[in-house]
Amino acid sequence: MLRIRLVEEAIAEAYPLQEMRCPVHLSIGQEAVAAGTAAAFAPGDLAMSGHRSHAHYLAKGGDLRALLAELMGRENGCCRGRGGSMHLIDQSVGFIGAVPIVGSTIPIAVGLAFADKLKGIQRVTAAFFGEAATEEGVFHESANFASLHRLPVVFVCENNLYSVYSPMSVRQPSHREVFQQAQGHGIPAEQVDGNDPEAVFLSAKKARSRAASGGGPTFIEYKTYRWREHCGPAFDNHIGYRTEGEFEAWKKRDPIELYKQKMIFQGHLSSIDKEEIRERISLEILEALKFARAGGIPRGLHDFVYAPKS
Amino acid sequence: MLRIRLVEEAIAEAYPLQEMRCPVHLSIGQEAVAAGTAAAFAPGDLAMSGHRSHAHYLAKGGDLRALLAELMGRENGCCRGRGGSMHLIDQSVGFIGAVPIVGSTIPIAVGLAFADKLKGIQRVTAAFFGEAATEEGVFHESANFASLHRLPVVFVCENNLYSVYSPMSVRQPSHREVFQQAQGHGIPAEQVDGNDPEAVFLSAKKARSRAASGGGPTFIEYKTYRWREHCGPAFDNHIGYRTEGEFEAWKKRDPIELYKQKMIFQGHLSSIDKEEIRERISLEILEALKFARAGGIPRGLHDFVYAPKS
Amino acid sequence: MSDLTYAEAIRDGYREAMQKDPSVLLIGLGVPDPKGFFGTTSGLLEAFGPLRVMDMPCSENGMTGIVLGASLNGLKPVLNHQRMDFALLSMDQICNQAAKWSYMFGGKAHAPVVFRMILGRGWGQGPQHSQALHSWFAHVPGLKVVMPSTPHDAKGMMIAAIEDPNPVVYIDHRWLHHVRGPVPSGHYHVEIGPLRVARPGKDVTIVALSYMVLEALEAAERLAQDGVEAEVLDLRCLRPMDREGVLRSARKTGRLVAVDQAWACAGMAAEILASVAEDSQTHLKCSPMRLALPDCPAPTSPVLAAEYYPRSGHIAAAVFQMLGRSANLDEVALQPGIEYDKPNPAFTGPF
Amino acid sequence: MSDLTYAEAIRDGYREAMQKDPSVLLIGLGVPDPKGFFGTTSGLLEAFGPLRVMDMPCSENGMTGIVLGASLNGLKPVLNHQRMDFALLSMDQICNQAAKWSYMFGGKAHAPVVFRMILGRGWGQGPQHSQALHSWFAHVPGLKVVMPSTPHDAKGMMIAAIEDPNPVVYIDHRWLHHVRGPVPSGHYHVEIGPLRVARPGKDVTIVALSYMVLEALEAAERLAQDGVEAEVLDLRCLRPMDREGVLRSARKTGRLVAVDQAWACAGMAAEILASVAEDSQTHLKCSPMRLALPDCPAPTSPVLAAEYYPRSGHIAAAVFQMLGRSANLDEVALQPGIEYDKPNPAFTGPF
Ligand SMILES: Cc1ncc(C[n+]2csc(CCOP(=O)(O)OP(=O)(O)O)c2C)c(N)n1
Ligand SMILES: Cc1ncc(C[n+]2csc(CCOP(=O)(O)OP(=O)(O)O)c2C)c(N)n1
Ligand SMILES: [Mg+2]
Ligand SMILES: [Mg+2]
Repeated sequence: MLRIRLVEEAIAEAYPLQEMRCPVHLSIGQEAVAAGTAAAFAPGDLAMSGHRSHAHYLAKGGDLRALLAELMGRENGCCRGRGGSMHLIDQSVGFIGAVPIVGSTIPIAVGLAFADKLKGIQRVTAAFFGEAATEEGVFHESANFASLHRLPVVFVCENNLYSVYSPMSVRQPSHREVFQQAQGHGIPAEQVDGNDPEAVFLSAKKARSRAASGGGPTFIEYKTYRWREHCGPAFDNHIGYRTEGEFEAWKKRDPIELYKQKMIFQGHLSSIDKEEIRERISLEILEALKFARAGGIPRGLHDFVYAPKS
Repeated sequence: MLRIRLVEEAIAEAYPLQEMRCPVHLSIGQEAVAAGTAAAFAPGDLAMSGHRSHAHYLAKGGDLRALLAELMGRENGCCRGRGGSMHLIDQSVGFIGAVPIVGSTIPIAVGLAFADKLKGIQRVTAAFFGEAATEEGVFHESANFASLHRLPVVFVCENNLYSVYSPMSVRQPSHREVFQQAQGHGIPAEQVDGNDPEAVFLSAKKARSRAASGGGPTFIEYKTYRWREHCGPAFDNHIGYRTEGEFEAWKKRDPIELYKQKMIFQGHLSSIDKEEIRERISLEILEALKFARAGGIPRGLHDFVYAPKS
Repeated sequence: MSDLTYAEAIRDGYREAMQKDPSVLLIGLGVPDPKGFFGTTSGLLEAFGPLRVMDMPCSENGMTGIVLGASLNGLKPVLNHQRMDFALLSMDQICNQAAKWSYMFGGKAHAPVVFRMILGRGWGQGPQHSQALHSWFAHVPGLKVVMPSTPHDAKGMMIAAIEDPNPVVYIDHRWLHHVRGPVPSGHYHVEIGPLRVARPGKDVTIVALSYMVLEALEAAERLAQDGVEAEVLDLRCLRPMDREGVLRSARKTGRLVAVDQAWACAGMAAEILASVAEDSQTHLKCSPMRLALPDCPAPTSPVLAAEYYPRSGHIAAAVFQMLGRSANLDEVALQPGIEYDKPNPAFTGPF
Repeated sequence: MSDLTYAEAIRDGYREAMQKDPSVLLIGLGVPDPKGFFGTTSGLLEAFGPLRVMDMPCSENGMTGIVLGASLNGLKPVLNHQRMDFALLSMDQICNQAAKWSYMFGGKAHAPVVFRMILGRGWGQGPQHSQALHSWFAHVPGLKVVMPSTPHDAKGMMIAAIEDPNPVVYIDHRWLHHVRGPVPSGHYHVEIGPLRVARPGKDVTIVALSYMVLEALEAAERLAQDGVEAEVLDLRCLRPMDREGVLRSARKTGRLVAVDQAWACAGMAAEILASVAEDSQTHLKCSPMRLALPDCPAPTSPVLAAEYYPRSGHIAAAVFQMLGRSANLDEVALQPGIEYDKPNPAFTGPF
């Protein structure tokens, strides 16, 4: 969690330097979902995400250096600079891809699970998306198919209350919860505190074992909150689509602070280790930024349009 | 009901003459849904349908002569011959249109209700579709929006167990019912015997008053059965996608036969009236066929692509 | 080598590819149906079982994403649409996702998936069951697009499409399904790229697509009666498109007609004319012509539908006009009539 | 007459249409947002209230059907997409339904609806946020398609589109939003059809679309320095397309260049070349040229993105080449560089 937080903050800090010339959707405030689910899933499992995917990519073990290099459009980026922040991939750790068309990776993730089931591969796929993605019909088409074939997939929905500047009230009926849509497809679903990494871990663990044991898909709605602007490095509570008060209330429930306190209280963590961890991560980030800046400029506009002749 | 049945049978009979050179999706066996809902709705209400729309068009009061003329591709058809069986319209009675892309009229019907609500017009819209249309994401997008804005629309789903030759088992999970998908959107929904016109009437009446009184949408799943082939005039139980036994069991529950017996038993109908009614309808159909055959051949390939300059 | 219908040739293509590679999977609405998806899948369910010849929910966009995902995870799926019109629901998955998968991830992954779409026509298919929007797909880099016109190519290109590491849009015209022709037995590829010279000639180049190749050949017959030797090119592949092949022929004959059963504006006929026009080495003796659909949706009424489609007579008439020959147009141009709304006399509808 | 940005001009067009007709409704993701949908809706929520300036769920296909239905029931909705790429989810409702509504029902009903789509470019918009697929819509009868390039036309065409009884696809390029120009006050139409002669000339005809008109005018400036008088045509409407206007100019200059920020294959540049080629009255002095996007998706990396887009220098260079003038290409062609991935120096990202 802390690592994700520090990476995102480093990106926010570096962004004004204009080296990262692409949209960035930061996960600050929502780290517990990525961290908790990653801990619950196996390294061999697969994952896909959408526009806000840095946290999912990192939690799954995605290469930090390749992430930052990609944001800088360098040849050593995870997409060789062709994709940018909105297109992340690291197949070596099972992160199969993220794209910014809302909802569009959901069926693709279900397709991964479909192939695993047909081939008898024991593996679970996690599909990460925001609550607005459930407004796309393709989510429902994917849920129906996953339910029909009892596919080993877990639908991980981060409900941060907004789609860009649009609150839930203009997008979804208030008289039903997001997760209930999945129940309509016969999929076990629940709502969980997305700022409590342990609650996230436990619910994800349950869902994963259901999937792994042939029990089919699960849908989990994690309630959480995005701290900064939808796209970009800044805070934007002042522009009027949400209140400073709402933000402050959620900030008090900072997943990292809460968890840290708990660990210290339980004696798992001393403030000394804490500092050590921080420093280790900061160092790693500095080196990753160096790596990224040292990356070559992409050449070959027409490369990769098609697979090389085999 | 009887009128719909006799019209559809007349079409089936005439079809081999090759005058009706277009796909026809007959409603024989499913008449009770169209008849029962039509009785429950007001003449001023609106309706839309899909590929299997003859019954809905007729029950809403659509012009029989214009229907048959359209099937024959004549200038006096309801679409001036441009549409054929899969594109029916009679705005004079509030039948706003039917098109054969599965599910595609559902959002359009919701849009009619949306406009009525915005303009404060007291009117309810009925969207007719088959159970396979709930597999299209656009159904869910439409349901979410109707639920969000509490729109005066009733979703009328005829579950006849098949989509062309495909049974439910290859399309939807058996561990949830079709209507439960609507509940996931916070929409009141129920399953009703679609071969019992009175049950259809009562459920539709309830749904209509809910919509009319600002209570928002309702989804009703009517269980029913298509007697003949998906598209065309023949019976096709022999080709193997369903059993003769299944067909026979449903045929015993012929909505028209059942209702007739009941009426006679209750003394509302004597076998004499019965014959009279039959003859009256048959005569009407004969005249409509004459009207259709007398229709002119459409000219002007390029007419109607755009609205006339106003 | 055996004599098969186009539909049987597709089925054989499927069978060869499925026998060779267990990761090949057929899916689509009605793919395992009793009528064998217009005869193009007959017997395959029995041969390969329900896990490789699958039906699906009526969810075009979702299923397109699902087969894309499966193709990223070791399978080679073929998604079958009974009409191209239905695939409009899945343009995001086909063009935003599948077409760009390799490029946007810097070549780290590829999507070996086939999107098969059937073009409807006649017998009241009308505005929403007979669209031919192949130029849309040809417009998009990252896709390959094929439209075979012979049983030989139908099989060889299907196998090539399935075994191609890239997403391929495979388009077959409903009116070709009953056409017979020689088909090699066994496994073979028809390369995705080169066009086919369907008939050599020296007076005029007629570039045609899909079913229109048959109309063009019929026109060439008619023209030959008056001593006009038309060269008929079966474009066969829209992306990549064999521009060199078109130019070679156009340079030889100096005259060009493009025939496409699709709308003209920004269609493939436009691309063919533009490709020749912009080539500084090619000089035509007269203005090239496009024979395409009238600029309106497909009407349902058989009489209007018959007027709607360009036929061999119109092609012949166009060529005569180009040559300044006062051929009697009424004589060459077939009269429109309702019998023109069906592929063959045996057909009694509905599709 | 006042000096406004293109974005302000669209907003004024909205305001005029909404003031005149209470049935006009704006809807789309973020339409009432604090930033005024890139400034094109600023102040309208306050002026017309939340029932006429509406947000919506993230359901492009469903919402397209819903506004279509509303347009059949007395409203005149404008559905706004922040990127054209998102509209790919709604091709069924736009092209199967709205485009055919009048025709398939024999003219019994019409759909006065506007689908507005913004074209993204630069600052890492990349493969899925910068597609320009306007030729797809131009291909489809039943739609009207406009791409204004000036604030004057942006307003007048928006009003004309909203008041048109047919479905209109209105396309505005993100890089035009900040461009200033004179805009008449009050209510006026710019007719959907005729092209605009952006700059008269006699030596070469440059037909450009949307933002590319600005690049073409810059190129014309450069050409003028060497005494070459280029006529720049702002096509402005793709459907209906003003073919006569293009032919008139091409006949006069005898040279043709089509400039489109879109893929070449079966694109609008192809349509322009084909329309001129097939006209027997028009004879060009040399082969016409297409300046379009390279045949690959849009890369995100700013360096590649800068190479990706044709700019004024490339247009000028192409014309010199056409004239056989040995102009120093390096000198006229702007060097690619990362600064070319943003519309104006003030911009610091993200979009
Ligand atoms: C199909 C589509 N429609 C609209 C957009 C524009 N868009 C980008 S991110 C976003 C917000 C999505 O909200 P949510 O799914 O809740 O994710 P969050 O940003 O809150 O994490 C939208 C609407 C898009 N990228 N794709
Ligand atoms: C989007 C789309 N996909 C596929 C089809 C082909 N098709 C025509 S009717 C039909 C069956 C639909 O089944 P259902 O909705 O249950 O209606 P029913 O025919 O049973 O009355 C299908 C799949 C279509 N017309 N549109
Ligand atoms: Mg959100
Ligand atoms: Mg059904």
